[in-house]
Amino acid sequence: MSNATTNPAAVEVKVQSGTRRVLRMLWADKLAICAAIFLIVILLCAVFGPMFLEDMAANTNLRARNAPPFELERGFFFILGGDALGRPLLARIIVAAQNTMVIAAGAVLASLIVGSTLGLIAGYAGRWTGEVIMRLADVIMSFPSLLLAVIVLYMLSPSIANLVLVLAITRIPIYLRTTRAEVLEVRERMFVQAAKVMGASNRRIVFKHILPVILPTLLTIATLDFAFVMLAESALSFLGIGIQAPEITWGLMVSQGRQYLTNAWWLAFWPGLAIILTTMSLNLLSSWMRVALNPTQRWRLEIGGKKNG
Amino acid sequence: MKSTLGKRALSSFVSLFVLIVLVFFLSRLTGDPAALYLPVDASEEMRQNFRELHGLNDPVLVQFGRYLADLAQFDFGESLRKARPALDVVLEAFVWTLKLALITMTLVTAAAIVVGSIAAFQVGRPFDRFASVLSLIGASAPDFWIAIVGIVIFSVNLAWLPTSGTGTIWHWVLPISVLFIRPFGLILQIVRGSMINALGSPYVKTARAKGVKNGPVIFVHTLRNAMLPVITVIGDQAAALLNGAVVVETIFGFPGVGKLMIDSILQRDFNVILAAIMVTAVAIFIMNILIDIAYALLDPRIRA
Amino acid sequence: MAEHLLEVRDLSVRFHTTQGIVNAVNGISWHLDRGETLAILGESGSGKSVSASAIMNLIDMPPGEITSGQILFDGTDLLKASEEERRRLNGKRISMIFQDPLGHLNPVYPVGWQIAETAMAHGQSKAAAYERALKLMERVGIPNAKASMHKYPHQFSGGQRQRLMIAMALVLKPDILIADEPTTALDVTVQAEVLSLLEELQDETGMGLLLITHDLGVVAEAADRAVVMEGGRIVETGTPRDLYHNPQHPYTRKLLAAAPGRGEMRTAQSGGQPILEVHGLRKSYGELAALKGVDFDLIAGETLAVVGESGSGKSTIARLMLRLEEASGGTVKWKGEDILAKSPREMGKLRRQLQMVFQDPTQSLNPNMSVYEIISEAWVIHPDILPKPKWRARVGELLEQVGLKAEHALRYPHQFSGGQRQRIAIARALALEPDLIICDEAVSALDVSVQAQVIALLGDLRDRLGIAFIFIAHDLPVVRDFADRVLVMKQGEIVEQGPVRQIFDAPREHYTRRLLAAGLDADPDIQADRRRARAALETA
Amino acid sequence: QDADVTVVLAEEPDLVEPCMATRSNIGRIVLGNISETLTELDVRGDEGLKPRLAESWEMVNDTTWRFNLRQGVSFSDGSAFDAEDVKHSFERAQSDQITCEISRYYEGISITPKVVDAHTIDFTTDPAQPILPLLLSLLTIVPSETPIEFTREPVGTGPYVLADWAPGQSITLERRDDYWGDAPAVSKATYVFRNDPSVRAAMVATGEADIAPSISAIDATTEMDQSYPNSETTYLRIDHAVAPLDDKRVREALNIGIDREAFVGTILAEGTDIATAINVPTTLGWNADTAVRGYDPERAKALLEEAKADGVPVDTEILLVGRTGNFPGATETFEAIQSMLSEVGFNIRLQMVEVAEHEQYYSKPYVQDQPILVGAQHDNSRGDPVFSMYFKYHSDGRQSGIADDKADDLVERATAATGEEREALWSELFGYLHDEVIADVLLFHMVGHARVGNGVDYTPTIATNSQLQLSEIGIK
Ligand SMILES: Nc1ncnc2c1ncn2[C@@H]1O[C@H](COP(=O)(O)OP(=O)(O)OP(=O)(O)O)[C@@H](O)[C@H]1O
Ligand SMILES: Nc1ncnc2c1ncn2[C@@H]1O[C@H](COP(=O)(O)OP(=O)(O)OP(=O)(O)O)[C@@H](O)[C@H]1O
Ligand SMILES: [Mg+2]
Ligand SMILES: [Mg+2]
Repeated sequence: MSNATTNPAAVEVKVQSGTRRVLRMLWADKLAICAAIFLIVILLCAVFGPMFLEDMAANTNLRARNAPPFELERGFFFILGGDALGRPLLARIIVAAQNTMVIAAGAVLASLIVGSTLGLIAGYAGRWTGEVIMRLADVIMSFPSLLLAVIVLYMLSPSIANLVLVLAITRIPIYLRTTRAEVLEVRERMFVQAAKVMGASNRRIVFKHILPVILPTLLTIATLDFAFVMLAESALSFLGIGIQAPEITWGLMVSQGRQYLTNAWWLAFWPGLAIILTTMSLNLLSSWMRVALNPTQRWRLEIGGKKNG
Repeated sequence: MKSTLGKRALSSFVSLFVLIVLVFFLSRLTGDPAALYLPVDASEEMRQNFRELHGLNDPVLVQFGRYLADLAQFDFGESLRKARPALDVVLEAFVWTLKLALITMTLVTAAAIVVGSIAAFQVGRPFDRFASVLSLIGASAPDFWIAIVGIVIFSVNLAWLPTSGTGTIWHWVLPISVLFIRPFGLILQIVRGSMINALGSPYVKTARAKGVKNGPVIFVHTLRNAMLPVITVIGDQAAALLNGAVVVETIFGFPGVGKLMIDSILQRDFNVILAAIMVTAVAIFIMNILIDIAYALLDPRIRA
Repeated sequence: MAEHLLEVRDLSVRFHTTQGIVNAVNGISWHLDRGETLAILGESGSGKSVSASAIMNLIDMPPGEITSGQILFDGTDLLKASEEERRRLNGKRISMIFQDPLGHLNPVYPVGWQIAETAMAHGQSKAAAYERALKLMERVGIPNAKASMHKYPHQFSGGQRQRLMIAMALVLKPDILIADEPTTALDVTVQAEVLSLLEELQDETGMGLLLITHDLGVVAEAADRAVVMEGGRIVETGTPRDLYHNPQHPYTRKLLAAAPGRGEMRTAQSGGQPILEVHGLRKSYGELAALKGVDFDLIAGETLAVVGESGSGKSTIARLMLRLEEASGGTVKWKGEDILAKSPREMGKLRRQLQMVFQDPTQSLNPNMSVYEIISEAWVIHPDILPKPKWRARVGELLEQVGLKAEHALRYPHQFSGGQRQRIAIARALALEPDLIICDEAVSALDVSVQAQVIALLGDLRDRLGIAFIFIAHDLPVVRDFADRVLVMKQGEIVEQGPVRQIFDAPREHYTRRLLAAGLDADPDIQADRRRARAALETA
Repeated sequence: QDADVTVVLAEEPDLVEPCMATRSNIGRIVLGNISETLTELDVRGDEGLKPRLAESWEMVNDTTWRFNLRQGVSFSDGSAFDAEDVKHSFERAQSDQITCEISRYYEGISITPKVVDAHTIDFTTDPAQPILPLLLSLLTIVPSETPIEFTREPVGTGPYVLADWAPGQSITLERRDDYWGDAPAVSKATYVFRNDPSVRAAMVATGEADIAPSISAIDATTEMDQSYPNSETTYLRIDHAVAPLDDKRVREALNIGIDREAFVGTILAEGTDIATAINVPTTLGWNADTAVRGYDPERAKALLEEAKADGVPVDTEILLVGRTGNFPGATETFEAIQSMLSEVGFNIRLQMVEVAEHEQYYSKPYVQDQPILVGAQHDNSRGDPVFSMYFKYHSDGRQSGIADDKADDLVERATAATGEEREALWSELFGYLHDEVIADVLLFHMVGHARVGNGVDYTPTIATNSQLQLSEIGIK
């Protein structure tokens, strides 16, 4: 076979259709499928929830106050119980999905993008730039996030955009430091030098060769940060700095339910569960992505159920 | 090595200064401490008097100059509320925080590394699934929720542990357990992911060809290669703890720097805020330097 | 029936991939006795390394799968033994030298520790283990062994790393040593030393040696018996002499016919403006002066071979010229401009003209990119070379040219054998159509038939497109066939340079002569004569 | 018998300074325990003002009050108590070297203490100060040697002495042997501080603490729990200067648009009273004739229509500002109010803010760019409206939403009056504000909840928020 010079035209290099392959790989991991479906549901809630359920979620009814869950006589949306003002928890959770997702996704994405970009620069650019960026990260890291929140939200008013800003700033260092640390190692690898020899621009080396190696780690952090951001947002609300009633987020619902923890557990439990499930779904999906993106691991998904996948 | 450390210390000092400037000017934009300190029905005269006493009437630049001059003599000023030197107040609290952070991070690091590594070694098997799900729940559950449920179960119902406070070793069990959960979940995930990658490397095969046992293959050969991101995240979590574990301190009545900082921020007790930030910042800077040293120790290729 | 020390019966291994199942090994059987050396020869990608991994229990299952067979060691079937039992054998009774040393050394531990660990893992004391490690490092010829124990893998040259791997495998004097291309990156003198070291050990301990190689010379020099593999099957078995003089299978015949070093030597072009002028190039790593000021020129379309001792600075020249490391001094003029003084941006423009094939193919291929992406990246970076619609076809063409198949384009590097990876690296360099290619041991991991094909390809490119080559190699027959001029290096200095004829026919320096004498010939009879001659030279 | 008690409080005091004892977190520890006052308001019975360090007092003339001091009293540092100490305590509290909180009660009056003899002291006031003895129930007495700076080692004549203060953890008081009065049952009291109400409740339940003076109503479900009116009044302050709130019909609509009954026993604890005045009913001059405005959404809508027809911009967005954590269930309360008011046609936006920001809205100068309702609580357990009225309703009051000549006049006259006249004037003012001016939206007189362990005997009172005398605790 070795020196049989086949007609090049005869050997078509075929590439499978991308989406179909992805879907097949997704199908191979049943947990990831569940996670994806759950996230899609959440996303739909976030987009359409406020449109349809806003009024119901705001409708107080002190007679249904702290109505226990799993009773249907007040209607389907009371299946998870009612809150302290007798508003149906299910409807509130659905409506709150929007703010929650906007804040969490906004903050996580912003910090992920800014942090990892700065980290790539700090790791790959010259000593000086790197040093300045790193010390900047130190400053952010030791600037108490609460103070930052007070400052920004006091001076700029507590809007969602400002909240995202605050949360994003405080999360930048983790991405920055992680990225830089990994870049320092990955840039020494031979394939990076090979790319350099080919004349690849720094940008290309950084984004095409270094970033994919680091990305899985960043994704893992980001998905867990989702939960962190939601809870941090709730802590800010609790102190009176963040998003405030009558706006709702899951975090705010959790913090409002805090005082009823021993008497009406469902007030804090369901929104808390929503946070946990979302985080978990994201994490399962990112685990899946880790495997799917890594050629040496991908077989786990490709050979499907055949061999202990 | 020594000279890089020196340079590093110097640049950290510069960032510390930047931090002070930022905090000093920004925090002064967030409201009048006199309005908060004095009762609502206090007269304007009393407010003036209060501002006078604490030098809050001078132009901000003058205040800043004075602050720096005092700082040069390690004088952080008096707390506006407590009639005590701000630094004393902060150091007292910081000792508690430091203890809490050290104990927690030690436990977390050890546990997350062991469990995460084993999970990575057994990807997809029950141990891995179980550890992942449990840690994820932990990492995304509200901490006050865990704290209060913990108190209800272990203190009120079972009466095994004191509800809160300090004193005996038993008082530390609940707070540390609560603090443990989130970083444990996070670090475990990072360890696991990083280890899965590293376990696919050829040098792992070499180790196995040498007849090295699974234990050392995981914990000696692979772990060290997988540690870079892990250390970073450990640092991040430790920094968060050094900045104070607000929820735990509040609920369990732990006199740490987190609650002090929150109270001071809400009360605009500037001197305490600044002193607290300085103290925690120095701790965090030192920790970051240690982390950078750890990078270099771990991976000879990034030793410059 | 006679008990063999190690017997492989009807072994089959396959891998699951996106493109379907790859049958890497198909029902092979062979055996190895105490004190014997069995060479496995064969085509690159024919399953040599995979079958060795199967013996060591190193195949990832899944995606790999052993579909049939037995591996009998001392009468017990290893495939049925427990993990723990196999672990106890590994390193102590059976050990292995891997094909690709950089990846297989742990980057974060000092090499001394890594060598000593084998002993420690099997219960020896630390002191004893380190002592043994030191002794072995000296024996495999690591310079300054005591200090080198504390160095890290990236601080060694390719050949040095390979010797470290060898030392690591020998620590516990195993009963069986599986050596996967143990000498590919070694210069001939060291190669000879290593081979004689293995031989000595065999005499001492009765070790059985499984020698996987594509180098017919090595087979002729060291093997008692040999098997020839092609496409996952054994096609022929016999003594080296039988195989050499009386090959049965067409593949064996093809292999022998392709053995290098018999062709006409090239006459160096004379005159012509040099496109590359290297002057006083120096590099030191701390105390160590790796390169002590070298000068040479290169004329367009010329092939300059760099040969010499392992660790003499050959790869360092390449790295400095390409600005992968900063030189400590000297100039490198490319078409009249000093490369070393260029800004990164200017350098980026130049890079297209200067390409390199790295010594360690595994590490130089991005594991996250498919072969198609790896090769076509050249055109992404330099879009003017080829319009996008033609990329697919061109990738296929390049792969065929280096002896791979077009459908390999969708696989990822880890799914290839060592030699296959090296060819991917070559294809990548060719994709850019540069003016100069630096080949750092670019063909050393290829079996002779593929090697011949690749060399022919490179020669063709040289003749058609006027590409110049700097050809770093230790394989003298190849150099003899391919080079115009030769540059001999030793300890960071050029000891001799001249046209290939002059170096091969009338070497001036003692070192060069020794080098030539250490070269191995594919003919076992000639090889036997050479051994005698070498012994004489040594005593002289 | 073990007579140690542990009291768990919500927040640790920054200081344990006698002259700051009107601040409730300090007062609970200091007042009546470490430091004593000349007079004392009876909150358990109806004796009114009782003697403490003063045995008796009388009005010498219009502007002079004379106090006869108790003899044989000594401070915890051993020195004897005499008139000089009283004089020094007063001057120290007034000094501008420190910002003593007590001094604000003497604001606007010039008071000169004059030592007559060791056990007699005269206070001369300008203008006449009819309630000086009541005002002096706030003045904690310290020895004349006390420097004019905040002290961390308070010395007083009370039955207890500060034995230990571990900042952040606990404060310990120990019983004095040489106290002039009856020796209390409790020999040692430890104060610990827990922010979370459910933790405080749990501590008493587990026996780690004996008294938790304030726990959440939600947790107050056991035998050990007692409720008490805590003298806090919740209300919405209206700034009358901004349209449409300058219209009386609109203010009335605000008042009748809220279903106050619905809150009691749901979001707010059972026992919460609906308020018609800023002060609790036990306050002097409280007007029993002012009636609660019933919930009448229909009428509220009609009123708004009417106002609208007259060109009042009733559609303007009104900002309702609440403070997070102001009281348990604050957020829910304001959310419900917002939804009730929206129901009757108001355009209300709710904004919950933290303390400092709340302060911006609460005190003058007010934010003027939009009509604002500020939800707040007021606390006056001193028995006399004077501590409230000027600030809340006088045109110059720092937190007054109204500028009404008649109200100003009534406040000024009542402040200067004594006896029945004073009571009548206050009463008139209460009625006028509620019925005629409709000054604000009065909501509730709140109740607090205390959890008292089985080992001790303690009944919380209306003053428990600001004062917790250990001598009132019995050991079972
Ligand atoms: N993980 C894998 N997935 C798919 N195919 C694989 C994998 N590992 C090896 N192969 C294939 O198995 C075949 C045998 O590989 P092996 O490494 O044994 O070759 P070799 O004989 O050692 O070649 P060389 O001399 O080039 O090292 C090759 O065709 C290779 O592409
Ligand atoms: N990063 C480094 N740090 C310290 N020493 C180094 C480093 N890289 C290379 N060296 C040393 O420099 C010398 C020359 O290395 P180089 O890789 O050029 O050898 P080489 O001639 O290519 O040998 P080989 O044929 O074995 O690949 C060696 O002795 C090696 O140990
Ligand atoms: Mg191989
Ligand atoms: Mg080399």
